[in-house]
Amino acid sequence: MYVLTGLKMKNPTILAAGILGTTGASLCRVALEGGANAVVTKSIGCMPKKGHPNPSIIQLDCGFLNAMGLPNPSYQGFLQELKIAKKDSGVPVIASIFGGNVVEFMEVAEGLLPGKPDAFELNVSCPHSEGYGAAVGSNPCLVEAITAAVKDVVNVPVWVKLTPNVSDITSIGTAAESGGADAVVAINTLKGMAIDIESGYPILGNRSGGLSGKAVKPVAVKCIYDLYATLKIPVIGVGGVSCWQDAVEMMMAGAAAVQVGSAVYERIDIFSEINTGIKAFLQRKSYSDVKKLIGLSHEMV
Amino acid sequence: MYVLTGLKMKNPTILAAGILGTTGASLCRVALEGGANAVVTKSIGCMPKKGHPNPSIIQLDCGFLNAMGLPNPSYQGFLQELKIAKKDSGVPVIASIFGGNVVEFMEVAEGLLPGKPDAFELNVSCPHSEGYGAAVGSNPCLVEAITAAVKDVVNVPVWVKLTPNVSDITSIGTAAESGGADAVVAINTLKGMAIDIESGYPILGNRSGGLSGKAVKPVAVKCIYDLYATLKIPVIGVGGVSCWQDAVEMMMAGAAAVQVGSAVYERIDIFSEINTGIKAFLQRKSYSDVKKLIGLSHEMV
Amino acid sequence: MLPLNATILQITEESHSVRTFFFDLHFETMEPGQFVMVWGRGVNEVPMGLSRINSITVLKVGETTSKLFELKEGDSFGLRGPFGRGFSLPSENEKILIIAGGVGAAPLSPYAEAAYAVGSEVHTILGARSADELIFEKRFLGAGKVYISTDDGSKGIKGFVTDVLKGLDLSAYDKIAICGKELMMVSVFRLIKDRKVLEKAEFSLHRYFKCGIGICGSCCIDRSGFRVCKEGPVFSGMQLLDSEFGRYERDASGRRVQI
Amino acid sequence: MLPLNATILQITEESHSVRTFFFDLHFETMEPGQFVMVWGRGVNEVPMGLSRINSITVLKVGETTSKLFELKEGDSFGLRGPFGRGFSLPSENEKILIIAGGVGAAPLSPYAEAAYAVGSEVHTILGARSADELIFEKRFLGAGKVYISTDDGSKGIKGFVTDVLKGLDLSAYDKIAICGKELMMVSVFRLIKDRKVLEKAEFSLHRYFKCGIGICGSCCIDRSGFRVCKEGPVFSGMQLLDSEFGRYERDASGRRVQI
Ligand SMILES: Cc1cc2nc3c(=O)[nH]c(=O)nc-3n(C[C@H](O)[C@H](O)[C@H](O)COP(=O)(O)OP(=O)(O)OC[C@H]3O[C@@H](n4cnc5c(N)ncnc54)[C@H](O)[C@@H]3O)c2cc1C
Ligand SMILES: Cc1cc2nc3c(=O)[nH]c(=O)nc-3n(C[C@H](O)[C@H](O)[C@H](O)COP(=O)(O)OP(=O)(O)OC[C@H]3O[C@@H](n4cnc5c(N)ncnc54)[C@H](O)[C@@H]3O)c2cc1C
Ligand SMILES: Cc1cc2nc3c(=O)[nH]c(=O)nc-3n(C[C@H](O)[C@H](O)[C@H](O)COP(=O)(O)O)c2cc1C
Ligand SMILES: Cc1cc2nc3c(=O)[nH]c(=O)nc-3n(C[C@H](O)[C@H](O)[C@H](O)COP(=O)(O)O)c2cc1C
Ligand code: FES
Ligand code: FES
Repeated sequence: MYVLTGLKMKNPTILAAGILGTTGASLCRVALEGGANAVVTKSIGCMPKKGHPNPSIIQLDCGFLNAMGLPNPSYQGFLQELKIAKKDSGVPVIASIFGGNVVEFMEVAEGLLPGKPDAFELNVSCPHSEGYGAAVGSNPCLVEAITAAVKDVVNVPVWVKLTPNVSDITSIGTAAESGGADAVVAINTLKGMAIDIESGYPILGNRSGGLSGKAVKPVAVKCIYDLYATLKIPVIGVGGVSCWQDAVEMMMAGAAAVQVGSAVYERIDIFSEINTGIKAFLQRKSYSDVKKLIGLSHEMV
Repeated sequence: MYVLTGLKMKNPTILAAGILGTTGASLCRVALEGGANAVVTKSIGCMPKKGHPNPSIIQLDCGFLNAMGLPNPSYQGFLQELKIAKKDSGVPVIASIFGGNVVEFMEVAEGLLPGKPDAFELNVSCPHSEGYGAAVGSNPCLVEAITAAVKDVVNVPVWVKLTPNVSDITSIGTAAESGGADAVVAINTLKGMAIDIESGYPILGNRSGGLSGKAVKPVAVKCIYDLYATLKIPVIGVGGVSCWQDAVEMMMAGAAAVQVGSAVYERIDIFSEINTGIKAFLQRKSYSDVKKLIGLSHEMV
Repeated sequence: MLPLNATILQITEESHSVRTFFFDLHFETMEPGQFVMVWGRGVNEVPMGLSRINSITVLKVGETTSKLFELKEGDSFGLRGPFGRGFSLPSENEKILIIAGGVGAAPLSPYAEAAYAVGSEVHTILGARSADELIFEKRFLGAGKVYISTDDGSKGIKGFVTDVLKGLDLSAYDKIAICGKELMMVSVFRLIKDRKVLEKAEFSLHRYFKCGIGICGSCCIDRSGFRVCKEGPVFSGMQLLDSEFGRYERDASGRRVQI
Repeated sequence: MLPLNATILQITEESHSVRTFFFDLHFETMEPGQFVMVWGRGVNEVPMGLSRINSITVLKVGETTSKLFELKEGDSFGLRGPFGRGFSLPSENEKILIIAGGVGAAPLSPYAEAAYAVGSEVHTILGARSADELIFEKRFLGAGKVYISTDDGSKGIKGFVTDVLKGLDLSAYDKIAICGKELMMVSVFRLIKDRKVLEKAEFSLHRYFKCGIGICGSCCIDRSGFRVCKEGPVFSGMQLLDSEFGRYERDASGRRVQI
């Protein structure tokens, strides 16, 4: 048994936000059939949103570009899905939420409380926000304020998901910690774009979007490494994990647990596969506990 | 004939800084055998530097991680190489320079002037710098000051090479433009890291480094797209180009010319290959001129 | 994959609101029932079944399909695919029943042809609102026997495909393949279930697709959590038992909407 | 590629300052003369020729090699490769001459064995400072005839490999393969050139390697701009005409240093 910010998990592998996270049933499937030891929902907001026009996701050579545009049925619409996930998944369910400002974040968090999420994950990388047009997530003051506000209205752990599109991710991580976050999650997608050269059109309906998958793993590992060195709260790793070796690498960089997003595309049971791989690795290397991996690379000098 | 900030080139493909750019002979080879239409040297500083211990470059699934540590023989040591490149390459030679502050940049630029570089490229992504420990390149004021200072002491075009490791690359691009830059070059490498899970050691001698190659192309395209929309001076694209289609994509995003770095690893004549591919593409699509591609995607709405 | 460039070689008017677009790509390995994501550049990208290895057949309903209808021969659109799971092909001695409503005939016509090609006996119930909306009648006729129903009786039986279905001995068929509007399909589902032959049947579902490749989850159905774009769009009747099929679907925001 | 993990299975003392490390990886397709990048974790990564498909043979000279000498059986190091271009293998009826100085015998010993295996006649000139620094004498003997030279005369001819070379009829050989210190190699180069058989000769060069895979340019030689790590380390004599070979090399910073 593995305890992460008070959540009990069999292994430290978690479904990332926005992947098969729109319905309660799909969240259950990822847990039961896929072996995820906790699941994060699609990011939920105040109002139903259809998201950007398609193409909203495309697969590249080395990853995926997406510009979903935060489609979601609002917290009212999502409550029934959350309840299904809680009832049937058998694992902790983390509600990912977003908002344009402190008040919206609070509204969504409170709105989802009846669904009894095991934790909240704050998606502070939403581009529609207060604060001089910059994304919430690149503004440490806003991140701290939002974290503190949500902490105030909920009585479950709060994770803050960080964007890598900043000069220094540790300053944002520190802000989340100061706001009372129980953990940070790194990383969300990298700003990216692809153009269809036959027509000249940007491919994504939203013209540009976020890069995920294999391409971003080295960036994620570096962010996790730096956050681990700076913060006292746990760092949850995400970005480009597609096999158990990647998960081990992230944990050695400092991740207390690992989320998997894009790689679920290939095989839903990637979580079981990672868990099995880690177990065999621990055995081969005679590590007594998976926790020994966390931050190991910091000691190797 | 294609003119870029006054430099005459047969085609808009250029060798990126730091790749086969340490010796005059290798620069010539990339031009003559490889077909590069201009070459950028390794970044040169004030004092000889050995760089970081190895491993200083490793190949990943989707790109490369490097932490060379700016090894260079100093401008004194490099002058003879620059002269060889100028004499024998038959193409414009751009001297890439770095420094920790305004004065160092000026010293290196002046020091290389006797080698008659056709332009300077300022590598403002050097981590050893004034300014509260942040990298020069994420500080708009420093970027503007350095650009202006170098412009003052040289009478050839000055390009400024931007780092993508910032919240908003256009603000840095704008600073370079205000400082009098003739062009910006985007992007330098993304911060990244890889860990050897067998031992727990970070693989690079410097522990972390910069990501290049295929993985960063979508990030580069987005940066170029945004810079093109913001600046008046030309944007030179670099990052993950490994075939003519990538070069066309970058030009459609707004690149006035394209640099190739990592992909030279596979085949030195990638430049000829790209030039041939672009030519055939222009013909097939009945574009009268390669310039028609530049920024095309901005018109497709 | 990035969208391929599909240049239109020929456009065929199948009815006043349905057109077939032949393009210069050939998906030799496509399974009938698989779909592609069709990108009307500057507008939107939507799923379409392949009506041949090199064609899609489009019913004009909204913005994207209207944009496609503006395209001429020589124009092009983006195309990703083929994706998903198609209908299971019958073997030589099997007898199959195809039930196609409206533009649901599009993915079923290559299925009929493939089944015919392996030597199985093919019967088709082809339904539409009226005679001039019947699609691919000739292709189904080429593969075997065709029963026709039209809502207005302008051709074949006046009524629905289920009215034809009621009169058939379903035990004679080894496989039943259905595609059409969900209300039609669910009537067929109930009838087939009552006749206790649900395990022979396969239904091609429509849900709102964003990625089309199994990542985003917008097309997942209850209670299985199956992705219509990846485990589907073709599902066996048994997979749809105790599901949302025929009851509700989700819109682009993920909200439940009654069928 | 990321560094592979090479676990040391056995360590053999070849001389007081040279050890062979056998590891648990087998590079079945390695060409003799190819090298690997050997990563002493926490220290540095340096190039080493493969002395077998599963061994490197290391002369202790500085920090990294000393660190390697601290390793015991069961310990491991990182390993990338094999990289670069090896010696051209002779064909069955060819006669070859190998000239190995000091630890230069490491990449040449598998070459001798491979040449012997294809049936060619192998002669080796093996040189070292003294008898106890001669390396792989037995392996070369197993492949054919061996001439020995030592600086101090403790075995074979007193003098250098060139003193043996002078006495041989070079026209009798189809291929000549050389590896050793650059000053030795350049004497051989001059002699062979004078005898007008340079086109038969191949030299394995040492330059400062950073990437080892042809990106960084730190190993490029004048005037060709060839990358020693990619187009080399083995070059034909002709490729080295009019080059920096024997005159200067570049240190880690890229500064020219006299040989
Ligand atoms: C697997 C599959 C295969 C299909 N095959 C065909 C076919 O062969 N021929 C054909 O004419 N139609 C087919 N469709 C339906 C087709 O996708 C819709 O008609 C089309 O998306 C309408 O787009 P629009 O912009 O013109 O209409 P809109 O005005 O945008 O929407 C009209 C209706 O179309 C549907 N729709 C819109 N966007 C999507 C989307 N991204 N994903 C799913 N449904 C959407 C919704 O039900 C919506 O209410 C198929 C759908 C699916 C899921
Ligand atoms: C293609 C090639 C094959 C080689 N094969 C062998 C071999 O089979 N056995 C063997 O014992 N040695 C071999 N060497 C030499 C070996 O790489 C050096 O002895 C080793 O790098 C010394 O490292 P150090 O840290 O112990 O010494 P240091 O104290 O760091 O340096 C001592 C000397 O070693 C050389 N050196 C150091 N680092 C490098 C580097 N990154 N690249 C190239 N040279 C370097 C320099 O000449 C330096 O002056 C080979 C070199 C090359 C280029
Ligand atoms: C299709 C898609 C949708 C996503 N939606 C969300 C989201 O709603 N909220 C969020 O915080 N992150 C979202 N993400 C980001 C992922 O949770 C994750 O941070 C990122 O994809 C990197 O991980 P990966 O490489 O394993 O996919 C989404 C990613 C993808 C690919
Ligand atoms: C080995 C290596 C060394 C580099 N050295 C420099 C350098 O000295 N100065 C610089 O401005 N950029 C340097 N770069 C960055 C490249 O010029 C380029 O911006 C980056 O690699 C992205 O392009 P690519 O994907 O085509 O390699 C280096 C990149 C690599 C891989
Ligand atoms: S449309 Fe994205 S999972 Fe099906
Ligand atoms: S060592 Fe980098 S090119 Fe040879």
